[in-house]
Amino acid sequence: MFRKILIANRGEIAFRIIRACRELGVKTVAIHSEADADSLHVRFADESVCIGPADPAQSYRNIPNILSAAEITGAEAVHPGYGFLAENAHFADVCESAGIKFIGPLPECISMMGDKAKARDIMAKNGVPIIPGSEGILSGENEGFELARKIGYPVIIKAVAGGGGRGMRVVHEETGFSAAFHAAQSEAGSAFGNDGVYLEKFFIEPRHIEIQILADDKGKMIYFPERDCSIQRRHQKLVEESPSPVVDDRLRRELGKAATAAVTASRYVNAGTVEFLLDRDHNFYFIEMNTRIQVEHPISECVTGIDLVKEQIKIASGKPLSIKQSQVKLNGHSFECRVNAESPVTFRPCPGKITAFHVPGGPGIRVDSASYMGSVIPPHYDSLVAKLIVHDQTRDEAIAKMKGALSEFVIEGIETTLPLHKRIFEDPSFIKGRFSTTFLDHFLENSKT
Amino acid sequence: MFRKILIANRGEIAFRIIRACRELGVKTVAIHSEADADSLHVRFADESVCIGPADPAQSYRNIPNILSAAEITGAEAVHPGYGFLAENAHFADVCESAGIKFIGPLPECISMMGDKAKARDIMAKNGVPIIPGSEGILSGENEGFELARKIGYPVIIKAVAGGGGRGMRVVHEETGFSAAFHAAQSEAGSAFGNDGVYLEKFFIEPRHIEIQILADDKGKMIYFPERDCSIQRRHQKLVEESPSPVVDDRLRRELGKAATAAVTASRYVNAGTVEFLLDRDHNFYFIEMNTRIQVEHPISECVTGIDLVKEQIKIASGKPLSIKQSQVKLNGHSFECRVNAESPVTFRPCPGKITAFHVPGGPGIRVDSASYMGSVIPPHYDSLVAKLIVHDQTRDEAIAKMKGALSEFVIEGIETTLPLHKRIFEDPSFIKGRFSTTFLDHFLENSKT
Amino acid sequence: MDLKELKELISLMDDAKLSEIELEEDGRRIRLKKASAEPIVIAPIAAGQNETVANTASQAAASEKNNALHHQVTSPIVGTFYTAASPNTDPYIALGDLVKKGQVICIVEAMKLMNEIESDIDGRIVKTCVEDGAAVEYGEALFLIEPA
Amino acid sequence: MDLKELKELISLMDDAKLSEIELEEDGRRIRLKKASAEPIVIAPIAAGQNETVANTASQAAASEKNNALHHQVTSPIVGTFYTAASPNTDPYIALGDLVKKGQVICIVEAMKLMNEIESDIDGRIVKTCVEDGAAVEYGEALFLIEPA
Repeated sequence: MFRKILIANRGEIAFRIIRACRELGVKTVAIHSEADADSLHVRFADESVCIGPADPAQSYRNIPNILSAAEITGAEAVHPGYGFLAENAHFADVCESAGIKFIGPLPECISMMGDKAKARDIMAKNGVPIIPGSEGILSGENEGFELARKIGYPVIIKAVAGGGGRGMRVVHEETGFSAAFHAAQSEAGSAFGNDGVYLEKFFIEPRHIEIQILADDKGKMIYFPERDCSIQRRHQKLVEESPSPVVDDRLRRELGKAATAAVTASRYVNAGTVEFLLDRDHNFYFIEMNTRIQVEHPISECVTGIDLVKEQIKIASGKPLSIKQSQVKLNGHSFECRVNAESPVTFRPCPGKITAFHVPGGPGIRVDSASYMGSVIPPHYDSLVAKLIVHDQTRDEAIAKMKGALSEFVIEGIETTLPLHKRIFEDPSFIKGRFSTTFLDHFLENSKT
Repeated sequence: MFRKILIANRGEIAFRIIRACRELGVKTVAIHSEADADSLHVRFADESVCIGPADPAQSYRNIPNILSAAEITGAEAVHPGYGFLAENAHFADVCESAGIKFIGPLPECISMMGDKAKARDIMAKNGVPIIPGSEGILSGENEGFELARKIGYPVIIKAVAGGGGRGMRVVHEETGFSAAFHAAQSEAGSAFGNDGVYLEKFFIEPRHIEIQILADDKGKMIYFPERDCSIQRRHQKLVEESPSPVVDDRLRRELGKAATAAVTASRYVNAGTVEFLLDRDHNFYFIEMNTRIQVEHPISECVTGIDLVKEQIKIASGKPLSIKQSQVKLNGHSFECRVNAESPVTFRPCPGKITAFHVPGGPGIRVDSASYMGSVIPPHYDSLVAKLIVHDQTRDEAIAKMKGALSEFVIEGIETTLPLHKRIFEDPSFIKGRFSTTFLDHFLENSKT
Repeated sequence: MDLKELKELISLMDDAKLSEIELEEDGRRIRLKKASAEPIVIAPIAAGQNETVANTASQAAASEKNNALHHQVTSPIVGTFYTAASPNTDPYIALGDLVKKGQVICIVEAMKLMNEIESDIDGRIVKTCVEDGAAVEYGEALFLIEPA
Repeated sequence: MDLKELKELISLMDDAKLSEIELEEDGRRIRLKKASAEPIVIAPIAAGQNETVANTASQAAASEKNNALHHQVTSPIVGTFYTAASPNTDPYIALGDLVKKGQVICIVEAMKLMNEIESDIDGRIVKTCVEDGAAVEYGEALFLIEPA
């Protein structure tokens, strides 16, 4: 086991990693920007080093200063957390060159998964279902038309250079294809100066389902029961749960098999997450693989009793994975609410000083946070104030528990998403488990009127 | 299920019960003294009634006012928590007379278990091992001598009217019996005006082991893995754990069998605890039965995933126990620290205003508390500020987790036992699981020098 | 502490721009606070909700306490407040009545028992704080009496 | 406690610029608070421990900042501080030396690279804040310079 680990992150995830290290008997080095000198991750680490000004480019993304900090403190490994340098292959690479273990997969693996087209390609070759569509730019209307017929409507035509909905058309029937194709092409041409378009199957109300995995460097791996992260706004997850209300044991095993194939194909080591789209007929398709610990990892910990961060560190230190797949048992139901310092209506970030902070407690309640009364949410970083996680025997009980916990949670001085979380947990469709990735947009739209 | 429950208690346990009710969809009525108007149990109940002045005899033990509060609010049941009226058979009786369900065993059962001699008698008749000794007062030295020979040395001679160590003698060998007998007898006579003495087997360094049970009114029951509550000072438990570091599966089943016999013998219904002394040879003896929920119930919840307070309410509402003994699985290890508002050295209570309050968080941490920054620990009631509970896979991991959590816990404005807890969790004997009910006295004695 | 003293304290507060004065006579506790100082906000208080009639009533009662000119008769028990001994009899007293110390002024029913509540002062009834048939808490104001 | 005493306390508050006074006689509790003082100390700060050399150094550096007469040269990177380019060469500067803006005054080694640190001001070196070979954080004071 390592004697000392440097945590190349801040906020709740840095504190989470410090807690894991403490329990493993590993010393910790916190790094921090000048804005974070009073942060809990700094106060609870064994050592700390200021590595730059508030601007993350000059501090938490400042590779030379972070490596120097590891060198002057004698840290043997670096845990990158999530965000910042967590999926930066170059950072993983220079860590290894400097003789410091990067707690995560190999740099090659990070690179590969960072290139979405390459990742998709590898998955397809290894039997992981990918979203059906064209391989690159369509040569013309005919190719698109034939392909659409083959994969079935609805389909979506997208500009290769695109973004923000421009040069994009959803086509529901054959009769509309031609017009949509030309509209997308000409819009793409005028908007991006590149009229190349490609085609993909379009999903109506899909769910975001992801599979957490752990793999050691001896070829052993396990997968976890799925997380349903469909409650999101502009790809920012707000509420996550495990298991998904629509996944049964059979589908769970299939997802696990696909995740296993993805891990094997990429020679993945350490903790990772394979993300899938699940359509209304319960077909699933690979989206991408996240090569790091995720914000929502606690719900997987709650339903399995496995500490993912401790396992990450053990794996990185060269220990073989001690948990067998048969020991990964789904126990109960867990939800996570990401409480952000944001307006619950406009989602405008609301940094500032927390003037009152009282967390819920009691059975089945977990709070991961680096906030305290008097602490400041700086404007420079993400707006996560606390993760509120509940665990109970059934989904209904977990919902009741979350409602109670939300009512107990007091954060004053800044606006937070707590009021929105309360409303989501009162929503009949949410309570019934009937939702997709479009839920939150509709929900917010409806609540305006 | 009940529509509304009155909680005849205050502090953390009242809040605990409110949380359970909230999750069961049951409305709650809090009662409070004038001193507790700002308490969290009042703020989080659906309704509240002030039932008297600060003095508990006139408020939390004021049966007429509590029953009136139940009547004017239309509460269908009363949960007594622990302490106050929880083991008051008369209260249970008048509740039933007033048509209000008392959440606990029948009044007769409370009475029977409250009479320690009678309880001992019933247990003996039903095959539950009791501490070997004389049946009542010894007729003379000879009877005592013969009995001591039969049950084996060491024995203890105690004044029937006694207390506080007077009229009490421990005898380690036959040769000392006569002198000790007469000394105890004459000391008892002069101290209490009653020279009656009785004899019991004396245990050197016993452990306090207790078995939580749940029984419904249909005759179904389950027992839980044992709790080891040996870390106590003057019979006040300070640290509890489950399972015990010295109990193996075989002994666990034997303890369970004895607890089952105790429950059957007393026709016990609802949650209860059978307390045993465990000697160094792992023989165990019935001490008493607690006919209520206990302070340390969370550690049993942690290692089994069963919510005891919810189960209490379900049983009282007439639902059959839905958990089978085979479903009560021991999972991991749990500790509880009782953080009291007391000097960690003199144990003098230290009521007052809490000027800073920050609870630990993260995986496997549970805090049950009704305290908050700005709240006041009144001098009128017990000094419990918070219960800090940890749960992890192994005892060693749980110790590491507790140490971390204790270092994160901040309570200012009052003295608390936190520094003592930290020292206990650093003690080599404690860490090895080598301790008895005499541990804390020795520990405190040694730390003075 | 009489009213005159209280008024002086209040004007003192204004003059000295104090936001807080706290006194306690026997244990001799004093606490003064300047208006500029940040108040210590106690947060959890904001979070809970209590919706009972009883509670609302007690809050109202609390505000009545500010009305220091009038004497308060409070309920010594928890129960149901009645203005009369039975539905068929007249109320014990009416607004504006003069009452004597020891005179029964209402009933609080608890556990099927009718408890007669007496005035603990001579004076004139200036307000009935609770409606006939309403639930009352311990210590809840029942009447305001202008001392004779 | 009479009003006179109270008034005296208030004038005391004003004179001493206190925002808060709290007294208690028997248990002998006193609490005074300065208007300027930081409001309410947040406890968790007391709980953590940081034991690095680097940290202690940065605290020292913080206190140096109070010395407003002197200009501080701080480390722009994290690394190891050296007074000389190599063990065999003389230190770049000595205490009391006059330095020019842009003049190399020390080395901070990071990732095996020797980074020359220049003075950003003309003046006289009045203090070396870090020992040769010690670890330095970002922003940590290296030298104090009396501006020319």
